[in-house]
Amino acid sequence: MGVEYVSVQWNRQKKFYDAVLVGGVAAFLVIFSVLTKVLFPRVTDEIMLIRAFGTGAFLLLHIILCIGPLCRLNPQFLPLLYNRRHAGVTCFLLGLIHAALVVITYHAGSDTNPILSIFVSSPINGSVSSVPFQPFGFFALIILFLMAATSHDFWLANLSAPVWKSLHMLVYVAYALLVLHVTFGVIQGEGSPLYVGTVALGLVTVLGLHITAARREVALDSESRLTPHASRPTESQSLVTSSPTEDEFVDACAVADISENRARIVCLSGERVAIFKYEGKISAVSNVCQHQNGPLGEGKIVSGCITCPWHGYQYQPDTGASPPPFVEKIPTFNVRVKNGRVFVHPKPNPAGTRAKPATIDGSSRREEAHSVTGNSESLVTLAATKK
Amino acid sequence: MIAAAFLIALGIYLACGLVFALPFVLVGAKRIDPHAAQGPWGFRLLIIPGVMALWPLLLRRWATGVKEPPEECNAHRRAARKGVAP
Amino acid sequence: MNDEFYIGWEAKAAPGIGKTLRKAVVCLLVLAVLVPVLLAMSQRMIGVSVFEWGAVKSFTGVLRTQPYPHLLVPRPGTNDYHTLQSVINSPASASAYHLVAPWKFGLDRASIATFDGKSVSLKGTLIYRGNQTMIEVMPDSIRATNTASTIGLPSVVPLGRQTLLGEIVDSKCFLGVMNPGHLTPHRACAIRCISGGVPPVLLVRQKDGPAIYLLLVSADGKPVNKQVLYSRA
Amino acid sequence: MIRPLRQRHRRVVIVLGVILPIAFAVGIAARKPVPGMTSLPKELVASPQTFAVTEWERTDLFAKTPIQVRLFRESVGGGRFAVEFSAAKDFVKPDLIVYWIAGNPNITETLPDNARLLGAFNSSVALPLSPDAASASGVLVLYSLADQKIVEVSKPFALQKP
Repeated sequence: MGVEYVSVQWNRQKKFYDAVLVGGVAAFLVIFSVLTKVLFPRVTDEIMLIRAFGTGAFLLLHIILCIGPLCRLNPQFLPLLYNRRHAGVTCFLLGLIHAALVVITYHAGSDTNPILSIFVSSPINGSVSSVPFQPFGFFALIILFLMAATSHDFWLANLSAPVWKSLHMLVYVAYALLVLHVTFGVIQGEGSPLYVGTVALGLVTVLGLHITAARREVALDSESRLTPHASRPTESQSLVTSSPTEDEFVDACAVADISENRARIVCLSGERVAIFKYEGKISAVSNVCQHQNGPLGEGKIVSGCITCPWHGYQYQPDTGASPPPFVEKIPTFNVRVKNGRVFVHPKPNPAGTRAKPATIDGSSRREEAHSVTGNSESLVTLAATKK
Repeated sequence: MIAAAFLIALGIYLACGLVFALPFVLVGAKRIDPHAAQGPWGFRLLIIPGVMALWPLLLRRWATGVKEPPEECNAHRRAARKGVAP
Repeated sequence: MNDEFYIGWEAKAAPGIGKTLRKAVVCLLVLAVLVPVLLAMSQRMIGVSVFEWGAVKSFTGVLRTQPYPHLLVPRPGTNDYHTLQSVINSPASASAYHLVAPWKFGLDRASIATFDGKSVSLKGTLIYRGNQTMIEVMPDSIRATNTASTIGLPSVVPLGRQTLLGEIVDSKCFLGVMNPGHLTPHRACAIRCISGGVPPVLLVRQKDGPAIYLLLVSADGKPVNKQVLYSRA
Repeated sequence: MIRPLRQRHRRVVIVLGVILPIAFAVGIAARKPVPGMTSLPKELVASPQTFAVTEWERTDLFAKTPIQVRLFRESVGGGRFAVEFSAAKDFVKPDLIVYWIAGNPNITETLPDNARLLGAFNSSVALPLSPDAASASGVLVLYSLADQKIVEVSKPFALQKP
C-alpha cells in the first residue's frame, strides 16, 4: 500500500499458488465433463457444464473456508492463506459461469424475463421438498460478487481492514445459502446417497474445523485472563483483562515467557497486544496488522521488523511504522522490564509513535536466570517433599 | 411483483455505478487515494466492478474532498486518539 | 522448537513449511480428481433422449391442432391386424409427432388453425425419447400440400376413471431438449415451458417396463397448460 | 482480526453450526422418491401377455446394433408367433417401427411393398406376427419413420424349425 497499486503484485509464491489453483480447477472441470460424457453420452452439454461448474465452485468454497481455521490450528498451513483471494475470485467466476448457463438454459427464451424467472418460476406450494432453491444461489452469487469485486488492496485501504473483513465475513451467509441451494436443488433430484454423503461430509468438515478453531481462540483468551496478576479484581473497564498496577503499568508476562524474535499476546484496552523480544529488548505493539488485520503477535521479527504471518507486512517494533517506502502504521505501547517481568501501559500511543524499547538489562537477565534456577530448585524441593 | 421491483432497482443501481465508474477510475480514484495516481490499466479495470457496487460511498468521499483513505477503527486506535500515554 | 516462518513474498518457503505445503497440494489435487469422478459416476437423472440441434429435416403428414398441435404421419406397409382382439393391440396406421415452437413455446394454435386437418409439409428439428417423437417446427415453414388428407381420426376408446401416479413434465425438454430434464433441478424450466404452451405430459414410470406418456387435456379435449400451472401439486 | 470481529465470527460459527445441519437434515428428509407405479391399471395395459412360450432368444440377428430378439408362441407347438426386442439402453432412433418381410429380399433404401407393419419398436413389448409368416422364412426390418430411413435389416430366419 505504500507503493502504487498494480493489478496483481506477482511473485514466485503467488505464481505457484495460481498454477496449482488453475490446474486443480481445470482438472476438476475436465474430469467431470469427460466422465459424464463417456458414461452418459446423451447428456445435454449445457447441463453437464452447469453441473461441472456448480460442483467445482462448491468444492472450491469448501477448501477456501477450511484454510482459515486450518491456519489457526497449525501455522504451517499459512501458505494456503497467502493468496486466498485469488481462490475466492476463481470461486466467484465458476459460480458466475454456472449461473449464466443456468439462466440461458432454464430461463431464457421464455415468456418471462430470464432473471425475473429465477424468482417467479419456482412457486412456493407449502411442500418442503419444493422450497425454491434458485433464489438461494442468486443471493449467494451476489455476496461472492461483492467479495470478488472488493478483493483488490485498493478496497482494503479505502474501506479499512475491519470494514473489509466484516464485508468478507458474509462468506458464511453465502456458504449457508449455497448449502440450502444444493440441498433443495440438485439433491432433491439426484437420489444417489453419494451426493448426500459428499455434502454432509463437506458440512461436517467446514463446521468442525471452525468450531474447533473458535474454541481454541476462546481458550487462548481465557488463558490470558487466568494469569495470576489478572485474577485481581478488575477496573470498570471490562475489556482490560489485565488490571493496571499502581503506576498504571500492567504486569503482562515474564521476559522468559517470550521466545527470541517472537511475541506473547495479552489483551489490553479491548484488543490484543503483541509483546516482542528481540536483540535484548522488549517492544509492544497493537496486535492488529493495518493491511488485513492479521495477528502480528503470531508473526516474527525478520531483518529487524515485525512481520505479519498473513501477507508479510512489516513494522519496526519500536515505532510501529512500516519501513519506507511503505506507510502503514500501528499503535505502540510503552513497556518496562522489572525483575524479569514485562509491564505494559494499557494506553496505546497513536499509530507510528516511537515507544522506547525496554532493555532486558543484566539484572533482569540475571533474575531471569535466577527465576529459572529458582524454578528448578523448587522442583528439587518438590521432588524432595515427595520423597 | 416484489421481485420485479427489486430487480429493476438493482439494475438501476448498477447502471448508475457503471456511469460513475468511468470518471472515477480515470480521475476520482487518485483524488481520494494518492496511491492510485499511477495505477496501470489492469488495476483500473479490476476495481470497476467494486466501484459499480459501492459507488455511493466513493461518490461521497470524492464530493467531500477526502484526500486519504480512512484510518481503520479499532479499540487501540480509538484509545490512542483520546490522549497521549505517559 | 521449530521456528520456521512463512513469508509469501520471499522466493522460497522454509524447508519444513515447504514439505507441509507439498503434502497439502497433493491432497488438494487428489480432491480435484476424486470428487468429480465420484460425483459424475453417481449421477442418476440422465436418460436416453436426443435433440438433433442444428439438423433441420422435412416432414409431411396431416396437421392436427387439437388438443395440442401434432403431425400424423402414415406408416408405410400393409397392416392387416384389424382382426386382432382390440384396437389398442393393433399397430396404429400412423405415427403422431408433437409439434412445438423454438425456445420455451408451444406452436400458436391460432396461427396454424387454417392447416387443421390438411396435408402439410414442414421443416423442423427432431426431438425423441423412447417411442415419443416431437418436432421443433421452424417458424413459418408449414406449407399445405396438394395431397388430400387420407388419415382418419383415431377412434376414441374410453378407459374409465383411473388414478395414476407420475410426474408432470414439459414434454419438449423431457423428450430431449434437456437431459436431464425432470425433477426439482428442472422445475423452473418446466414451469416456463408449460406457461409458454409446450404440451404438459404426465410421465408414469413403471417398476418394470417402459414409462408411459399421457398428454394432459381437459374433459372436452382442450389444452390445460394454465390449469397445470395453477394446480401447483 | 480485531476482537469484535473475532467475537462476531464465533457467534456466526455457532449459529451456522446449529442451523445448517438442521436445514440440511430437513431437506434430505423431505426428499420425495421419483414418482412411479408398480403396475398400471389393467385398462391401460396395451397387450395382455398371451405369448407364454419362449421359442428362442438370439443376439446375432442384427449385425450393427446389439439387439436381443426373443421369439414367443401362444402355446407349445401351436398358435401365433410374436417377437420381442431388448436393445442396449443407449439405443434410440426417431419413431422406430418394425416390419416383417417374407423371403430373403434385397433391401436397399426403401421399404418393399410386401413389408408388413408389426408395430413400434419398444423394448419388452411383444409384437405379434401374422399367421402366414409362420410358414416361410423372412427378415425383420427396423425403420425410422421420422428419418424415413432403414436402420437395420436382420439376417433371414425361419420361425419354425424345418
